[in-house]
Amino acid sequence: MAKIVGILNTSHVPAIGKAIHQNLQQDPYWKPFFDGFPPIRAWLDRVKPDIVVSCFNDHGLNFFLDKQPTFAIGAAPEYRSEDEGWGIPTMPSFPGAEDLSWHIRDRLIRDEFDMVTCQEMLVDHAFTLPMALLWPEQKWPVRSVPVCVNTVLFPLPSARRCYKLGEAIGRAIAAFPEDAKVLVIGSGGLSHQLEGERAGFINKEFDLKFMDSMVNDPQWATQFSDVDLVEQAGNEGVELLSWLIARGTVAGAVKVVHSNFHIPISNTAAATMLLEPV
Amino acid sequence: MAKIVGILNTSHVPAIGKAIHQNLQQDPYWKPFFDGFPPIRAWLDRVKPDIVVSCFNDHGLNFFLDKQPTFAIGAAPEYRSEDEGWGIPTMPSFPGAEDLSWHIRDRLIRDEFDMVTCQEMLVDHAFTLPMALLWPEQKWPVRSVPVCVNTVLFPLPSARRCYKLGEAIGRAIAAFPEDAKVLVIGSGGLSHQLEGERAGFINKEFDLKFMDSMVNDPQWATQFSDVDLVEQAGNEGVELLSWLIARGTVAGAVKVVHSNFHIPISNTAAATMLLEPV
Amino acid sequence: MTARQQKRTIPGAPIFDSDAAREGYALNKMCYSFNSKANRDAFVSDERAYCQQFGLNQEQTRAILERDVLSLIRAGGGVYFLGKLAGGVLGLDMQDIGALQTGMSKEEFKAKLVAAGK
Amino acid sequence: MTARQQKRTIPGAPIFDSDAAREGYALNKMCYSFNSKANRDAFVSDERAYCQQFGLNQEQTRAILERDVLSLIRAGGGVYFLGKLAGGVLGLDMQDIGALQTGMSKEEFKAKLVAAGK
Ligand SMILES: [Fe+3]
Ligand SMILES: [Fe+3]
Repeated sequence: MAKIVGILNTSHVPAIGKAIHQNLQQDPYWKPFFDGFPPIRAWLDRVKPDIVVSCFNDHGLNFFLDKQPTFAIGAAPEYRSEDEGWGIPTMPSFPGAEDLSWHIRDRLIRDEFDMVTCQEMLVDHAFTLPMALLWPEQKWPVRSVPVCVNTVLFPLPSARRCYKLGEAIGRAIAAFPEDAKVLVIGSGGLSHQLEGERAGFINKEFDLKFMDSMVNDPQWATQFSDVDLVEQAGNEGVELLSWLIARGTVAGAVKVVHSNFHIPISNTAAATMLLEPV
Repeated sequence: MAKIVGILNTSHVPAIGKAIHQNLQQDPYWKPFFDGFPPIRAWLDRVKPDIVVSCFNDHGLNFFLDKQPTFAIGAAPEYRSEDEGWGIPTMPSFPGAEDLSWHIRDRLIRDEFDMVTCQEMLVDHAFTLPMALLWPEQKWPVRSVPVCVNTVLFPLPSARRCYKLGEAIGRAIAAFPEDAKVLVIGSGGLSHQLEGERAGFINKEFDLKFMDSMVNDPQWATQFSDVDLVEQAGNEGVELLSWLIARGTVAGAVKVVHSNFHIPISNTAAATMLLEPV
Repeated sequence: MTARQQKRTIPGAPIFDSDAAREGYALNKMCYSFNSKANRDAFVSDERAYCQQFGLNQEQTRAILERDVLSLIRAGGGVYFLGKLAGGVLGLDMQDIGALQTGMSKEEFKAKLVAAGK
Repeated sequence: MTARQQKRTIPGAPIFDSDAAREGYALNKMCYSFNSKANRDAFVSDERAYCQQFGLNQEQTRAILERDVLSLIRAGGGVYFLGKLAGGVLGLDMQDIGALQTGMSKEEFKAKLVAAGK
């Protein structure tokens, strides 16, 4: 039977892609962020997940406002990264975990989540950067299931709805008949705001409380509306919805394997948390 | 305030588009179907709806399996019909009821329906044929809100989920601050099956029971799973899900203004029902 | 693929589910392209080449060339997509398709439909 | 448009909601096209013509030509789409954009970010 072996939540920022490309991991600006990953890679070497279920938000690569999903799931044999207009180099394509994708998709529809099913999907930096941070050689030892949440067009799915989606994904994974170790990724946040007169807004206190809640009160953030989240975490801080989906997949308690928090990377409070079910 | 003045449920079949194009309304084969509409047009002349909310299923024109929604809603200034590969002539474009579209869309997201929002949408015969049957001049005196349900890829949204979507749309319409008379259309069914060794399957008894349930037991069909519906109504009979969405928009009782049922049109049990809230 | 769970089946009523969608993706994508006349014409001018261009496998290509509708469905074709081939490219109506699949003559198939209304 | 309902607003934090999406569709569609290098090059070679091709209105076109980010947002631009213009076409980084919008120098803006971590 499939089993969730860990949850890896992390920020993503296009600039990280360029820093990887330019080998700036030891540069004083970047080091505090990249130093969060060697302990996580040591954990990966030990635990060796087979499949990644990655929860993230598309930034206008695979989806546009002509057909803007609320929730979408990939069910494709592979996922390509592509020019997304930010100058981030593309990566080798990502093999899909098709059996698990379809299994989750079918269960989610039956659980009254109105998923968009994607037999082709381009994945942008929100999907690709966590992968490159976990496996810097960019030879993917895992197959993937991308799960995409709308953070573009308000109203967004509520934090509570996202958590419930995570719970449903968790139930589906637990019911998957194949032996597989699944790592769930949540990609986005934490506090940042790119636009408007308040551009550059960061809320360290909120972020630390949110990170703490992942362990001690996982549904804490579901009290907030989408606009509440903008107020607290900045317009793009709402990407923490992906963390909530990811956290929702594990019903019980989790412990922190490794955690890192650094302000700023680009305009963003950059956080990384590896959690393990206990 | 906006008010639902009627529900018009009808079958759609590509062949109807060709019959309209060839002026076959009085042909003995077609007459029993087209004769269902003059009483409905008399009602339209009297009631004069301002806006149509049309619930239907796309047959692979606007959507493909690369991005297959469960539920989608249009929010565009106009909707074009286009070559859909069946040889049906296109029609003049349909003006969108943008204010109502966005209003419904926003409410549905807050009600935990994971809609796809479409700022552009091509509409196929499932949308266009009921319009042409109601307004044969093809000068549309109404603005439209298209609501699209997946009947392509199983599992489909359950009959219960569709009914609940209808209820949520009904609540949204009731809360719309503009004075507007809304006609809700449900387009699809009734029993038919195009594929497989059982092609040509029609179930008159089920259809009559289903039509009766629209008035006397509107949630009757929500007991059936998608595969139950295939068994009862044939593979494409599942398109009756659009009738359930439409019926769900009116919480109270309805009465039949006019009803028509004829077997066969093409491979389909062709039904038309105009319902009025009481 | 893992062993499929026992699925409920309806005799003679093939369900376009996840397994079918997965197997038939290339076939359905080709049929989806028939929304455009240019593509329909390209298909007609060289059917086999067009199938190759969309990556259809051997069995799907054979079934296309032989108008073997039941095989196309078994190979993952969805009827809403196959319909664009049948109707828009081959000029068949739904009674032709029904007859092809049931082994009836077209007249027999039409009589069956009429009988369903009695 | 009907009178908008009272919306909750956060000072300095424009929300990309239904009203914005509706007003900004052409602008966002243009920015979405910048996923392709050919389109970015076409824009650079004649910015005004490219705006026209996508049906931008006068104010949107002006704001594009003048790199007036705040106006682009007020005219319905979504930041995930505008970012493709700023980053991929104009070569600005997010601190440049932040400085442009807040009236700070880039160094001041960066200092503000660093201060948020203390
Ligand atoms: Fe992001
Ligand atoms: Fe249909």
